[in-house]
Amino acid sequence: MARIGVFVCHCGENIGRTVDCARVAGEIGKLPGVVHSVDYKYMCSDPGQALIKQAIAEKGLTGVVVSACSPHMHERTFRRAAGGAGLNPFLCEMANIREHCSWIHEDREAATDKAIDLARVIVEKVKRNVPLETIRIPVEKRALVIGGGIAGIQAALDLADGGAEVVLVEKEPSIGGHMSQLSETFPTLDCSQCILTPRMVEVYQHPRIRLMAYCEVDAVEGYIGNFKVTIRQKARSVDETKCNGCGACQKACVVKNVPSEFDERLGKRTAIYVPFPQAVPNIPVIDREHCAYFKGRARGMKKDACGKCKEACARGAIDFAQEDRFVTEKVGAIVVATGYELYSIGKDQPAAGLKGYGEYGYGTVPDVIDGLQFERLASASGPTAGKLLRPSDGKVPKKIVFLQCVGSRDPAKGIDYCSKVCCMYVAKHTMLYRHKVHDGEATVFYMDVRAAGKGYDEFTRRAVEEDGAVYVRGRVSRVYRDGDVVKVLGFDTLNGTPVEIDADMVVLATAMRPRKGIEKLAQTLSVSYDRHGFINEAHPKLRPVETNTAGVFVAGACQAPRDIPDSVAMASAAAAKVLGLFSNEMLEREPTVARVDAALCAGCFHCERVCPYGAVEHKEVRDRKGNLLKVVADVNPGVCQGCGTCQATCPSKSVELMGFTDEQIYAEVNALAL
Amino acid sequence: MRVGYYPGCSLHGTARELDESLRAVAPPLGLELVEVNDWSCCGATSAHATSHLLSVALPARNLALAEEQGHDQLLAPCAACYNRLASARHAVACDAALAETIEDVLGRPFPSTVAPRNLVEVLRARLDLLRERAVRPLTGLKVACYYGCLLVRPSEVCSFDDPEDPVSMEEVVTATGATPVAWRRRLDCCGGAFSVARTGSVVRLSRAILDDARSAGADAIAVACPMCHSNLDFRQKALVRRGEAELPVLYLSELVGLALGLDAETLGLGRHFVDTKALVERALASKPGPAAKPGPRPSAPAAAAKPASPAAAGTEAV
Amino acid sequence: MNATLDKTSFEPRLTAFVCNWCTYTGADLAGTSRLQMDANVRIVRLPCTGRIDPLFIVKAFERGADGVIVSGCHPADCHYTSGNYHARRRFAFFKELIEFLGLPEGRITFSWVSASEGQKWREVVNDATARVRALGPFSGYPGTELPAWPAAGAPAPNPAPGGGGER
Amino acid sequence: MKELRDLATKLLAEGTVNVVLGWEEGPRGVRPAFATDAAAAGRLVFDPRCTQNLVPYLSPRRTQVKKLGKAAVVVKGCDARAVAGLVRETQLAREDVVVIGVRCGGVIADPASPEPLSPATVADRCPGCNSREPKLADHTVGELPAAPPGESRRDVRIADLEARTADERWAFWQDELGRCVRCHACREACPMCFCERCVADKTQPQWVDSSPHPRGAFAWNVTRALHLAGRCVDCGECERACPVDIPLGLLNLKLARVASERFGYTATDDPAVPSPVGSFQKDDAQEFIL
Repeated sequence: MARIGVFVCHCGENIGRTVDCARVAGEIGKLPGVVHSVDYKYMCSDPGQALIKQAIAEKGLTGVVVSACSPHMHERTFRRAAGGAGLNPFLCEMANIREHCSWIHEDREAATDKAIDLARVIVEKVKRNVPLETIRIPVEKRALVIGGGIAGIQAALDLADGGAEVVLVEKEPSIGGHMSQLSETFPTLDCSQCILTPRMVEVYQHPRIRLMAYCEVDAVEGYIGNFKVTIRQKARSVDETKCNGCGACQKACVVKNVPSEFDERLGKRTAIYVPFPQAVPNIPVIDREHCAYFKGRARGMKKDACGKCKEACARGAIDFAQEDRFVTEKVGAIVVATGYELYSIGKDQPAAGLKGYGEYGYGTVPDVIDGLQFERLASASGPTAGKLLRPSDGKVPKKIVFLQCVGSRDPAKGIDYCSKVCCMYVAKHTMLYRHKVHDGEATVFYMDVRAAGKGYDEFTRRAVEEDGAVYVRGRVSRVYRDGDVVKVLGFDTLNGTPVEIDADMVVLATAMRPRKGIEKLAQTLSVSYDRHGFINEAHPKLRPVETNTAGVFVAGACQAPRDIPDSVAMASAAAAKVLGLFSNEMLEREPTVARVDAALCAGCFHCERVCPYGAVEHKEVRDRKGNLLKVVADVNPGVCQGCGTCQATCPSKSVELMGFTDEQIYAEVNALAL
Repeated sequence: MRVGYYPGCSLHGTARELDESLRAVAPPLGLELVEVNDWSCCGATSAHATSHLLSVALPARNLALAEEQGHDQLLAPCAACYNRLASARHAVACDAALAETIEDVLGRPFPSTVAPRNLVEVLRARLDLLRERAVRPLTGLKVACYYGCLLVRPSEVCSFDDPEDPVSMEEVVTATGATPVAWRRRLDCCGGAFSVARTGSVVRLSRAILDDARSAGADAIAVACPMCHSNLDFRQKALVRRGEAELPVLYLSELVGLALGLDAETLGLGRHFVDTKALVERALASKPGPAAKPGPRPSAPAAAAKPASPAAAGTEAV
Repeated sequence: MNATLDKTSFEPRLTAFVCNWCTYTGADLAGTSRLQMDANVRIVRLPCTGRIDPLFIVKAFERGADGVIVSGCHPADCHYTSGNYHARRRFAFFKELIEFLGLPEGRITFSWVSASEGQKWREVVNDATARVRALGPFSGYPGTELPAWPAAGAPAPNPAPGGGGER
Repeated sequence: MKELRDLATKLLAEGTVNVVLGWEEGPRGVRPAFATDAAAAGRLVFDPRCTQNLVPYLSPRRTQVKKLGKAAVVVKGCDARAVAGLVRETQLAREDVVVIGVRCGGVIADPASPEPLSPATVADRCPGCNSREPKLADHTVGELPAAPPGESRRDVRIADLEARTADERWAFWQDELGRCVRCHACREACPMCFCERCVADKTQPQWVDSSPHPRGAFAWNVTRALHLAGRCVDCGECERACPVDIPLGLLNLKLARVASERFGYTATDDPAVPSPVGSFQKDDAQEFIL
């Protein structure tokens, strides 16, 4: 027999003024199973809580109902009090007769009637509550950081400095990301490599960071605190343990004309290469697509077509037979920092719904380049050693036209968002250009100049006022080669006149998009992403670096277009969140999770399809002899967040959400019967 | 394939060669053109300048007729007609109140199920047949494909190709064996209906187009609009400067017809102001292409062999 | 609109199934803002609209409710990311079905009320109450006249926690 | 017919399957056959009397059938959707069943009736059927017969009901559903009702009253229709099984229309097409939500 104690709170005058608390306590006291029913001025006060503890001890209560304010206010308080008296905390519930009753009604009789109803509903629920144990999950205090750009580097360093072990996975041969390609950075014009390379080295040398370059995340299992990650180590064809990065192999390589990815195809590299001299780790990779040895192999040649690098390597580090290897790492948290790539300008688009700007001549007119290519042209480590020379004939361009919002903010092209960084880097480009070509003319076509940020607007003003960039508000309709010049046809919407410019070079500030393949990674991690592929944060304002999957965090431009300061701030925030998680030995979770009755489950897996968290797993049911009887659903309590969508979807009600079971709700509805 | 055919006023007047050439190329391309009974003017350039309702109601009427006569698509070879039909359909689709008004005005239901198609779109959809039956590929002929302003814009109405960088005409020209040239003014305005009212503007605009096509090395300009054709062909005497050679301006269907082995007369090539004879002779001189094999159209080789006679192909086609 | 205006008028009883994170919190906000509203609605708190089974609504009517309110987070606001999207499909089927079965319009109110929409919650409550009051008691619901359970104030005696349903 | 029998015989002889589920001549018209040998395979028939959907026998809960071993099943186009439904909801692995499709020209509503197929006897779902040749089949036999005769009255009946006032509809359905005796034959005949324990049989708590008074009957029929929303394969078995002739098909059809109009889903024999249960679009219509 249930022994329920009911405690009706006056909340000073807050409830008592409108609700006759004594009558509530009296009426509820008549209910079967209620052995104790009292009212008191302030239930949340110490004496109030003492009343509860005393009653539990003296009357042997099996459930407690506190009829007071909203459970959002004090459920924790009263559950703790009940727990303190030896009652399972989840046998204590609240009836909300303040926010939902006394504060919103004036008629004392009606309000009191309603308060009685509300209390009775919860009494009937509590009669069917069962003791629940808080779920405790051990935490693996290692973190996985995916992506070795500036966001990933920052997150890894903050985590490692905070005492956590870190596995940093980068799919390129070197960490550094796009930031390592930049010449100088806004709004201070400090050299990108100068501020980045020390951090890259720090990552390499940090005792708590395991750097895994040229690797990719292949599979992720598990849940917060307990992820098991399978990482693919792509074959470098170079033994990392033997190589000392002397570079002799690259000098010996016979293939020297591979377009360099790092130089955005404006420069060349060898088939065995490190992406750039400051690469970390400084260990080369053989590009098997271009390597003469592997091409010979692919053609079926018996003799080795080449082996110059192997001959040149004094340490015998070249290993043509190397294959992809798989490594498993156990981690407690994951930071996704896969960054961005530039929108494709031409006809070939990576995703349905995106359209290019064929009319801008990118890819057909050599002197039409994108922003990252301009960075390489302006970079001291770039293909022109920092001299600004145009790709077609190597002449110094005297007139450059910059086009902003190529792709961005253009729903007709499939991208309606603002890429955020282009206004700033275009202003930077005009300045870099003028600093290198003093008589150069820079013209910028823009829609708006969005320079919100510390020192940002001042920076764009400087481009105009000190470095003489001409800003034309309007769009460009066509860019084509006309003899020696690149013709730009546009429209000045402030003057209302067409503009025609004979430029030497055109730079397109193309939109930022998430990295190719991010959808697959997001699915692997079961985090959600928007229609562009950007990872969704758990809450746009209050939980900006968490995802909807507990234990998976996000930093940098894979969440939305971000500049360097934003990415770094996000990375540090994500690291702080992970360190906060790691500060617990065990994770405590509310036990309001779903449980499957394997005997009743028919295995239709509608629950799996509706679960927002991927918490539903498949479980085999076997008889004593080990014969497979059926495969049923099983909820992983570490992953389940307790929404209960599975239960409402389950046709046979074979899954129950603890704390909100069908019996409890049935009893609540029943208690409202006339 | 059976397609509703809406010639519009031009194709019965100044653009007869477009009508003739289109009717000639239709059978070999597997098209059955069924002229919509009782069609009326689409309103063209004048209606939308005077009454929005009229500019929607006139095309809507023709679409409704096509619907009643069992068509699901309606070919309007004139770019202006196509644009009006498509615009009207779009306007009605976006505005429920207007849709009701239009049904009142028409006195008949307008379910708007008929899709307007333009010349380029229809030809592009038959590329496989064209390649197969192009017995006289126009190898070596350099063609500037001129879209004008009405064919691909506005993009939400004419969604069949990229509004700023279309490729469909080039695809058709490539299928005829000719080579499309890269040039810039393929989407510029020729001056359109201001031909008479502001001839000076038209001359300036059309001359720029002509100059650009010529400097790109084109032997001919391909068009898909009677208005463009009129400005570039009929006015060309006024456009060219002393000593400059004239540039033949052909309807896309005429080029397709030549490639299919049809003769010049059938295609209406004699109706042009700029002489097309040299161009035609060049085309006829080209060797029968690899596609000239015994196929479903036995008259084709005969046409290629005896180009001067009124070819069986032409007769059969009309 | 105001329950206290006419004491003699029929006072309907409405059961509200709401999600914990948006509507329940929005109703809390209505309370903290002291927004006065009709006293005819009894809230049953659930974690998410995704947890709300049409059977709850059927049962509420069987037990004599004159009207039902279902409310949760707006699309894209779900605390659990997508529970409300699944609920929306379920409710769409249910709503169309009961409409086809002829259940009087206005007995069931579906709404999205966010945690910040205390004002909207008041409107939902008052409007739903007014609609149901105008419709009168839902005595036409099959079986409501059957004495299968005790009258109000003395619900089914249910001895043990974790015990069965009524009986 | 010979083609079907030869195929069944061959499948059995080769050992590809242990049993072929089909139809055979019985004392009162055709009946389900579980052919395990050549003799039985030689008795298989297919004609317009083969109204019954045999796919419910493939439910993993039908242990007697399961014991017979690997099965081949003869399906009409409509039945094939049920196979797809079971595959979609992991009740059946596609490779565990051999599907023999029969090209169908419509079946008669009452298979026990001696009348031939005619506009008067045709099952209501057949006229206008667009899946007379199953796509989900390992083998397809027979020539495609002429299209089913007559016209379907289902659309008219739904339109007629929708045109009435809510009160009239309420009265209509209270009358129809009031006849329900809670025999659950509709459930047993349904290929998609494969739960281990139906929610209607759940007693703690008892969501659906078990007695056949109007309250339980209403709750049961609402629940049945909802649980099949977006899952019903439109094979007509529930309505055929109903001993008191409740037009259950109308409820199913109504919800099938909702699935189609709101969620773009139509019952299909392609198991790869996800059902609207368990999926959503962010912009699903929500005009009914304030």
